[in-house]
Amino acid sequence: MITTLHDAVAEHVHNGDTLALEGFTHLIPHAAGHEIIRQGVRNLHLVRMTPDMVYDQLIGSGCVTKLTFSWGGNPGVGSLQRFRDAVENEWPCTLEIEEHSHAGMATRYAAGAAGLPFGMLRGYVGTDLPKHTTTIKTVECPFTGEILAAVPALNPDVGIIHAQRADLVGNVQIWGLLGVQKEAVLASKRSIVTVEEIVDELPEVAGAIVLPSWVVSAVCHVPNGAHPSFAMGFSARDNTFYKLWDAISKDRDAFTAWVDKHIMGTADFAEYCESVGIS
Amino acid sequence: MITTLHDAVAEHVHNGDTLALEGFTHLIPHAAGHEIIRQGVRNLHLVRMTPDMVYDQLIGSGCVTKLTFSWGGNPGVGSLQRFRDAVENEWPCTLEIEEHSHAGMATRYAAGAAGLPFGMLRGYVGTDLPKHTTTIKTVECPFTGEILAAVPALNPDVGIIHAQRADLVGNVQIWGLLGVQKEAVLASKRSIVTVEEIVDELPEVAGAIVLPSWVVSAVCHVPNGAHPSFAMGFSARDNTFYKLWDAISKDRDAFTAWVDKHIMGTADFAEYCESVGIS
Amino acid sequence: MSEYTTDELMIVNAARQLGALAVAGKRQCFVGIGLPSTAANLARRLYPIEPVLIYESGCIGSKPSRLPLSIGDGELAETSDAVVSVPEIFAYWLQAGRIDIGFLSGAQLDKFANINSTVIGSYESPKTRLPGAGGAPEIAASAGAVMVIMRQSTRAFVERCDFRTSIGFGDGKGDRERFGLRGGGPKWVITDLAVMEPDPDTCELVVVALHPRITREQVVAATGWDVRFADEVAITDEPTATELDTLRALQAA
Amino acid sequence: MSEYTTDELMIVNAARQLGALAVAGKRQCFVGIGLPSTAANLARRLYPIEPVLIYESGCIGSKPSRLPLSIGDGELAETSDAVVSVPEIFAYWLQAGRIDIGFLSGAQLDKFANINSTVIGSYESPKTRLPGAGGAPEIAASAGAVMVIMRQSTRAFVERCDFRTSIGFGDGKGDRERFGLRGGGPKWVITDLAVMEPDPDTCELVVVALHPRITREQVVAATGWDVRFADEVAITDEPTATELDTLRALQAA
Repeated sequence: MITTLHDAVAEHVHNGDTLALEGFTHLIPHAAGHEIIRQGVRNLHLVRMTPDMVYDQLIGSGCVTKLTFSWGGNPGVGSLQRFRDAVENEWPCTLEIEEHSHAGMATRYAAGAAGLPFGMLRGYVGTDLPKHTTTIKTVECPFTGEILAAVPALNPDVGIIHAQRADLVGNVQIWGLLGVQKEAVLASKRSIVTVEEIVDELPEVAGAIVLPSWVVSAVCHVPNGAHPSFAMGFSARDNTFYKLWDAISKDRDAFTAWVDKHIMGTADFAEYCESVGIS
Repeated sequence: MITTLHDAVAEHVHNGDTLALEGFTHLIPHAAGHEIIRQGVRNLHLVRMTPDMVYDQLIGSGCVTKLTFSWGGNPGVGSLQRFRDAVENEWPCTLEIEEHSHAGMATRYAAGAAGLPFGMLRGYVGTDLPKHTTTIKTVECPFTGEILAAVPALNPDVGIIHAQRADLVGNVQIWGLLGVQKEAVLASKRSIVTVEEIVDELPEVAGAIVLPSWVVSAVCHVPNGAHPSFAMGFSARDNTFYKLWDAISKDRDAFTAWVDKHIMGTADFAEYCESVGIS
Repeated sequence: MSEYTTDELMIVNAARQLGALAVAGKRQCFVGIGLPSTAANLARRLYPIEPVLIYESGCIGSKPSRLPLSIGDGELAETSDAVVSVPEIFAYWLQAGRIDIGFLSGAQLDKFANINSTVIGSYESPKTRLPGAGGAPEIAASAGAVMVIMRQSTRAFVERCDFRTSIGFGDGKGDRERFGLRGGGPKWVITDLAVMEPDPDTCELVVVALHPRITREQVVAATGWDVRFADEVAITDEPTATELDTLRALQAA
Repeated sequence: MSEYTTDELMIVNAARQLGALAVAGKRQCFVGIGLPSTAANLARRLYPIEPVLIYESGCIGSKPSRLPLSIGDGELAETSDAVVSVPEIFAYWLQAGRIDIGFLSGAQLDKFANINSTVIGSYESPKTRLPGAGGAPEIAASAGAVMVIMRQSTRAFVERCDFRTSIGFGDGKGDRERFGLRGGGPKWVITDLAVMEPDPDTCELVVVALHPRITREQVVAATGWDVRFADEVAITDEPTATELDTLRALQAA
């Protein structure tokens, strides 16, 4: 249950898996993404509403052959350079993309969490997305005859999130912006949660939800494991680092050198933090 | 926005309306139900997952011609006597019933809150419910071909709930067992919320949700307005009163005498409390 | 051996089964109020690995110090690992297949373990109007396995339910598969006289154990169908002093 | 009259519109990050009745003291009336029709106010891969009305979008109705040169106002279609010192 991030990734993440490292600007599991790069996992199908820096790193490192997403950018900064290079120039390899809207992706996760084969929404109508995305169909309301958009449930092999706390049993506590993380964990066959701290007992926190230990496969103690994203109550978003990433990721060699030095060249997230100079 | 329960009911509840007074053993809006009886509203279509004492009172008082529900009993005690008398003997009038399961009703409220015409679930299969309930149909998954149960959205004219707190603006705070109250309010065209207290600003409470004032039509200050149900943080469930109700409601005359004396014979909930001797 | 009631006997035997299941890793138990809740809370107190109690009111991992009168007692929310909305408990937790054991009771049970909690008599003009379905139909459909606890009588244990509120095995073997139900269906029916399990070949409930000093004749007399007995019918253990003391303390609390 | 940039001019004019809408009772505003968020937060500070800011990260009624760099900045959650999950914000709040104003921007806008934020060039081999749809398609479909804020240029204001990420009026009048969209669609396009609104008869965007000292020639030169002007073209008011000081203080915070 409670283990190291190295062992959790080694046990649960395999070549060819479909992974959802979720986080909606808040609580993005960067440390887990780095460990997946370190362990050289390949042919991954990554799923995420808002692929950002850590997905850029996984894509640029050649771990990813397919991406299912709804918004791929560097929030508040601009483009996701490695993602763009993969789509525009197939570097370092061809990246198949399956593109949805946020509402559609959220509906797909919720359907997956609920054990339904699909979800429906008022969406996509009049847009060009259905022309290019085969996982957008329609369903008719048996009562009103209305036509709604239908999207298939998402059920990743592994759901990976970062949270504030876990107790010794492995119950996970999350508060602040919750994004779609609960659904991502519940929709996935296996799940890994990195946490800021592990405590004897979870204190009450306003706005917090708890994921019982029995829906989580592994809990790993990784302080600041969301950096440069943040964990409300523990850290602030490192906006400077996001801006810095734009420069690092623009150039293939600069990117590769950065990954070699700071991720491949470090044993774990603690060493990574020293290496990039964050406390 | 913030008004008396008398005025809120007079303005928002009309003969022939579809009403959902929701509450899942916790936070049941008894005071609001009493005010509806006092104002002599008729031909109501009542909707609720768990119709209990207050629906028994509304039915026995002749306010109700249709009930849509999934479990009608006196929790922990037994039958709902007035409900049974209406169904078995059409007293005081014929009561049409539309019967679902909890999962189906919850799905219907959620669809209503989400602005969808219907909701779907894995349910009802192999039961006799679809033979008698016309609002249970099926829908086919356009991706897997699986057949799922489909139920129409619930969109009551008025959603009525009891909550712990509101602020001066009318933002409503609810914690503890949340039941389906949020969905009931969001699915309804209008809504009335009775609260234990009105404060300048809502303090943070673990496990609390907030309904913004702009999705609520009226907020009424009615301390203990859920009695004999309870409001976590303010009162405990009055189990004795639930047991007592069984005796009162068993006999038509005893029931009518009770309603005449304690509800029709009182001006508001405060007088009712004195009349029945609850603090 | 101390004195005990047949209800205590029934509850203790249900708790033993839940305890054995928890030890075997089947911990998540979706419990209705009344006998199921009492037995589940007894099991929590008696066995090294506690069942995880899940109530339809949205309580996950409840650890009540006293028995709740209703599924919504404050005690349940205050002692839970998590409290979620009612739509969520049914969609994300029950429907998604996270429940190992659905623990039900009812007014009528038939020989294929279908349950009636809707009406006695016809639906249109019922002799007795019962509370209705509640969460039972989807618990019976989706839980990994279902345990039923009911007092046995010819009125309650019938050839065919007046109304099928929750499906057991329908009209017999193969129906659950035909209906595409994901849950395993009823595995144990525990009464105040005996323990029944579905026959692997027919899915008809057969008596696999009798409680101490209960005769086959008593069971036959209390069953509304021509009840069959397994080749080997066990006798359940006497309730121990610990089991009875714990149960009584729980009910007194 | 103080100096100001064209971006400030654009933001101030958008804030004025939001302020007028809030006073008219259209308060619930679903805002994207960047220009929309800046204008919406400026309006919150300038007008007696504040717009209610709703962000797709699940924040309802946010009152940030400084401009968020991302829709997920902690500041947004900490200052909100309510924080809900992402599935909920789209299903219960946007899709259900609780949003008065959807406030969008994009990389391309065409003459029927359709927006492209997906690709420049072909989808299969794009010249430029943009971030993608995000929440925009459903905001454009479901919001009561849509306001667009974009810097005007022939690259951005095109005859037809390379990719239709979010629908305005499709191929013209009647398309929204044909598609069964519940929202009212784009009502205002505010640029650094002018204000455009859909022609009631054709739904094509026409210039209804010019910013101070901007000529029609400048607008024509910055528009990729044969842009038309309303019979009466107004001139927007100069930004006031209060508007500019408030905006600058907001951006400096």
